[in-house]
Amino acid sequence: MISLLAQISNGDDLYVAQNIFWWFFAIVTVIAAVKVVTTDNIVHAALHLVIVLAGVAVQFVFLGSEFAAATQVLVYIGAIVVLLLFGIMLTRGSLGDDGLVDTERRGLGALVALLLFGLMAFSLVDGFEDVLLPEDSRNLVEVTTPIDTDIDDDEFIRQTRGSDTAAIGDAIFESYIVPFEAVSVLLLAALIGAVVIARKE
Amino acid sequence: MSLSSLLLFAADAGPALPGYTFAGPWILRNVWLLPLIPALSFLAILFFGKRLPFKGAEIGIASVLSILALAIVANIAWFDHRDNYESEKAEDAAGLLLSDEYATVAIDGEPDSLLLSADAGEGGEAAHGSTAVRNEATWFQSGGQEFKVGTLVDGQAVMMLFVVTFISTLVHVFSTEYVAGDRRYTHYFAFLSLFTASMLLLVVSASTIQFITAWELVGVCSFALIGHWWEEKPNSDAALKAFLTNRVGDIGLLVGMIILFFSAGQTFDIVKINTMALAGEIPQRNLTIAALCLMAAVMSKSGQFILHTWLPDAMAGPTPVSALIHAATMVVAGVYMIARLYGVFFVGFSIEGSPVNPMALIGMFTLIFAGLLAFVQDDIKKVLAYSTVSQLGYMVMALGVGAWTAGMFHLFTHAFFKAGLFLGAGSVAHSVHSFDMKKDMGGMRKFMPTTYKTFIICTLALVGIFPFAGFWSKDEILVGTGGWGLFGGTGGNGNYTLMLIGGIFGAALTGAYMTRVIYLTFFGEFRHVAHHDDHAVDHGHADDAHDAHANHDPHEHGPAITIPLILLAGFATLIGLVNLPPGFITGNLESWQERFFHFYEPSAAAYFPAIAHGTPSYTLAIFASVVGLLGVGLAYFYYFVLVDRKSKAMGESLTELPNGPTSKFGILKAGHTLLVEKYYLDHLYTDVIAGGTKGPLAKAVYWFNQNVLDATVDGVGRTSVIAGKAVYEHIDQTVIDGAVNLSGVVSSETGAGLRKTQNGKIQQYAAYLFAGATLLAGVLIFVI
Amino acid sequence: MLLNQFLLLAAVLFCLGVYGVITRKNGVMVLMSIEMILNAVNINLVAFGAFNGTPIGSVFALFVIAVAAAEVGIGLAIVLLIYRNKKSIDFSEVDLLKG
Amino acid sequence: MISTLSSVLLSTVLAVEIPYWGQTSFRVLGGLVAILLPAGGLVYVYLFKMMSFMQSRLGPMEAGPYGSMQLLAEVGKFLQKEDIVPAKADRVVFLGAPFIVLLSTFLLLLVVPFGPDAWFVDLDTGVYFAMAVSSVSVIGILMAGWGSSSKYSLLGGIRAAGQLVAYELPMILAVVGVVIQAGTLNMNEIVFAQANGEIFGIGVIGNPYILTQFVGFAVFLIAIQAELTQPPFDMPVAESELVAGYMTEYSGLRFLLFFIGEFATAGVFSAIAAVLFLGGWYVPFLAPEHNLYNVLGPLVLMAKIFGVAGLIFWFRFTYPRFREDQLQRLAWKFLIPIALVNIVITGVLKVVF
Repeated sequence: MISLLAQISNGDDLYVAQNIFWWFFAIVTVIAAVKVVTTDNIVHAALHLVIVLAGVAVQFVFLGSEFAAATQVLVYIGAIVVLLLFGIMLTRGSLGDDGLVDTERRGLGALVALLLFGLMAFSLVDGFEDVLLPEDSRNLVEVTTPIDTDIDDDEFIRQTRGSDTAAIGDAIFESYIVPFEAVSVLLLAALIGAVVIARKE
Repeated sequence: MSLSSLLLFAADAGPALPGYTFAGPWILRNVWLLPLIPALSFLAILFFGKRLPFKGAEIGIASVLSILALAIVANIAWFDHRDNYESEKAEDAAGLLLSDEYATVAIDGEPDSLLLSADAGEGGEAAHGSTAVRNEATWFQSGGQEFKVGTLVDGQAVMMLFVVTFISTLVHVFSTEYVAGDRRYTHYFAFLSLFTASMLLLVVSASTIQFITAWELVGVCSFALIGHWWEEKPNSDAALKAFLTNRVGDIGLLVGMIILFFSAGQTFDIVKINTMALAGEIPQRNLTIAALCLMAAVMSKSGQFILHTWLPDAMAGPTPVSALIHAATMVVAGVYMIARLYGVFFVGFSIEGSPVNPMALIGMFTLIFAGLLAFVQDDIKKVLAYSTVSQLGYMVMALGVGAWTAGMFHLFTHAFFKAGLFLGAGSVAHSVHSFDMKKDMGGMRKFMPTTYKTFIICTLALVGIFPFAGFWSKDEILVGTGGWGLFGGTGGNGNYTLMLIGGIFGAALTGAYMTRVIYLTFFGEFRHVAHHDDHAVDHGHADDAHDAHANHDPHEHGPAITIPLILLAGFATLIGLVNLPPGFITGNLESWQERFFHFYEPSAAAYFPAIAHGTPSYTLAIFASVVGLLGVGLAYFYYFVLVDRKSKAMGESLTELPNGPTSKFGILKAGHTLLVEKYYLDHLYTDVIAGGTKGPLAKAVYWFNQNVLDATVDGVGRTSVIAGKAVYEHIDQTVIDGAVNLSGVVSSETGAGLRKTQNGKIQQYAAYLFAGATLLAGVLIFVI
Repeated sequence: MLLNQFLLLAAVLFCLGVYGVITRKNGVMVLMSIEMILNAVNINLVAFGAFNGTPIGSVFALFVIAVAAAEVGIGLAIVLLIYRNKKSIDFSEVDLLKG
Repeated sequence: MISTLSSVLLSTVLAVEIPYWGQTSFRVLGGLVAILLPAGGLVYVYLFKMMSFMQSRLGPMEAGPYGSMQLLAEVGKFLQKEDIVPAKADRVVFLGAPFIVLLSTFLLLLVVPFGPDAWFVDLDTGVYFAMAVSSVSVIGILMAGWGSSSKYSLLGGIRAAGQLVAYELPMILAVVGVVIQAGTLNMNEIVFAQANGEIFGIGVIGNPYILTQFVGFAVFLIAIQAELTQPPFDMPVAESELVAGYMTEYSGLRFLLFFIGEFATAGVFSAIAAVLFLGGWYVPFLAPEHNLYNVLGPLVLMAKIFGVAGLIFWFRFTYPRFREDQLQRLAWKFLIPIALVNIVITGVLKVVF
């Protein structure tokens, strides 16, 4: 709220529609996140987690990283949550509330979380008070059609938005090829490890 | 592609630094073929080997023959390049073959001062380039750092290419008969190929990271081959021991290479590291530490004292593999690394102008102590193994005293006669199904004349008898220690008198233990008794494969075994002549003398230190030979005269005198036991270092506690009792006791409280973790 | 838009995740809370990437997502193992480490 | 499609400035049309008519002339049924599930281009986005299976989820070949790449990727068949084993939603297949930049959709059901390796040529 007010009072460029939608999605995300950690029904928690993950994907879109957003949906919602739901359904048969899903440490948890948030919020507000994100730098890019066609009159030029996908691809496969390979090895190891751990004798 | 086009100078210009060029004969720019071919052969044998008529051996032999041919071509091309580099440059300058840009760089980049400084020591050698040929490509880049792979070909590289491929070829051929019928025949050849490929990759490496990769690959292959018959516990233990001991050194390698990487301005480039080290652009301190770390790697890989213990155990592998490991591949990797990064070692250890340095010292100790150990081994391969350790000591010592050429020349000659010895030992063992000289050999000269003759020749070479190969290289090492005035020598890089004495003493030792081996193996009477069952497994052969041998005398083998032996014996005889000292026999014929030095030492390169070369001296050569012969003579007297006479008297083939000197004199007996126990090094590692903390150390501490600390405490106690009584009555009871009780209560209550936090619930720990992190971050933000 | 909008939202998610990790008994729920923590970190990565105008933030967010997938796989396998041994996925019963 | 078309018409022909909300409502309208028209058409043409002829069923021929009103009759029937929620059901989850499935379909449609300028969203990550949102439907199905509080539903839900997750991989991998060849993820760019492409130097019909990516096309078709949980991949809803799988407890409007979802998804997947492999809205002999495509494109694409859907439904009506283990084996041991090999070969050829 402080930030929005600051933005308004500063009279900076206000993207009204964007901001309204941002607040809408942020509030939905936070409410769902609260439900994830408070609800007594484990399936509901997982479904709320879907909302949180989708909300984070929306944040990625706001930040102009479509590729990360799509990956978020593909991997988190399409795979991880499904895996979690599988885990739930395979280990618990009952429907409805699961009774005691929380420990007696609610107070401690709340205290730690609040302390942490207070500290983070203070340092963030202190550090990046009114820093604005740069405007979407992906301006329109002119793309001539790949191969010349029969049209003689004026060369057809379509406009498309510049892409972060290509930039991400370049970054991964040029500068960060070693982490990339490491991640692939990690995934393989995790695959084998999961099979070994979960396999019946 | 015809030979001439292989040798042709080709234009592939790139920016060149002093000391190397990106242009050169085709074969020298494309030596990556050499490691590639056996690597492909490895895969081919693994995938298709079992289905082929010769179970994959044919692929291995074909690949190794082809790379031998390539290596020979590379050597010829290198000779041409070495001698005609000046004219090549002239052609470049004329713009016949190269772009102008390259020509200028090549000429500007090689200032005359560099050439001259290298020439100063050896007086009159023509100012040839001996410029290394290089080829490289970017492997990958990460975080702004480019990782390059490439080949760096200079004299030492082409020399090693020839040695590795030649020995490997003979080992391949030898193996076809030696491991015939083995249950993992195909895998054996696959790993031989990979072993060769790894070593070749190591040889041509242009960057340290590539070097480390190849180094580790060599280690893996040796692990696989030493443990080839892993069904028996000792074999797999030996493989593990070799691997783990090498890991110890590899830490040194990694640390050293990382130090060099950062010291030389973040580069893996071997040439650049050397150049910077020599130009004084890297602090001396860094170089010394890096050289010490690398020395650890050399000690483990090249079996230097005290990390040599894996090498004799590694005899568990098949004998041809031992030959390959000891002659050409694994153990010389360490020596090769010193030679490759010689600038680092030269500056780091201040080799020039000093009387002693760690490398020379380690080498000298190794050569003497390993030589002593060779006396008490019954296993013929173990004697040879300790002999290798000893000879490696020579090489390391030579490099340590700055006699680069001598060290590499010894590596070169040693490869041939040691391979010959190992293959000869393998040939004998193949006949008697055992490696035990005392139990199962004796009198073999009658059964195996070819093996006997070649073994004798290789022994002569090893002992350093004129004119066999070992004589020349060993003499050159002794010369290189720095011209001891007594023998009239001059030059050298320092005044390494101690090393000279050690080297001469080592020669005597070598002569003595080799005489012992010869007597025990080839003379006396055949001692083989019919306990064939124990030994069939030593080979890893299926029993039925050797039933034919079981009950009759040993005999000579087929050509697959004898031809390599004969070839190696021939080389052991003649190869020393490639580095005749100036003026010896050849008079003033310069083109006949010091060919090895001429072609293989990178004498004019910017990445190589300007080392000085000693002048050979007849006195020294004769003295060293006499000392060596003295060792031979003593052993001869003991075995061929005393033991022989005694055994004839007793009517059985003895292996030592029943009550010889070691059982008579206490000191000798103790020494003997020390040697049998290998200086207790294995005990040091397994019992003291590993078991020490729980057993003896605890006892020692307990004793110390009881007798020293307690006594002190008691004494202090008694005196304080008197004082205490006084204090007790006045202060203690009231003030102190109260405080003590209070603190006791406090800590007990606190403990009881804190105990609850240790409840094993991970999430609670997580809560503490987050809370602690929050607090710390808070301190960081608000306070600091 | 303000950079802080995103960072504060991420902070909220992070703290809720921490709360979940501390309070939840059920193993799967703990895993979900960890996912929320990772997502909060991802928002930060992408936000700073956008702030600096480089794709590197997204690149590392992708790496985090991939690692998270591996982590959930292993985590669920462990939870299944606990379930098989204890017939429950209640983390408060897994306390053999107590002092 | 309709939206852009209309806006073009309105702004150029009628010179009307359309406000933002107007454009948005046009988009929603266009989306509904683009979902419902193919869905209804497919149901009518293939399910009612083609299947009846193939299997000699007499059903859909009474309502209206030649049974032409059958579709409306069916919809009417479902609408008047009671919307029952089982007593023990997890109410919210149960009620929400069909909408999640339908949401996935709508999101899929977003990135399909109907003409050079006729699209809902021209996403830079088009294909990738489509693959991502197609996985959302799994959540809906698991919700339905869980929320019904019935063992048939739960089993059906888990089966469906396992199947969908397994076949998502070959589907994505099959698409990668096309992406490599086109060099872009943007669906419209893929159409342009096909329209302007050449095969062996012949560019008359462009280069529909079915010619080079026929392996990918086959894998893609099999995978979407499984994604649609229809025969021969219909274990999740196999009536002889699980009554109706995850749909067992649904009735009335919500059952209809699942039903529409299934056929609409078939239509959208066909559209994606048509765009990726058959050249999308492009027809040969008419340059892809021609303005006519904004009107002609949707029709062309619709024709291609019906063509691909015809194949899909042909398989549906003629093949018997797989067993669960056969289904998984087909995915993991056959389709995925083939798709991977296809990727490798495509990559190599892309670099070579």
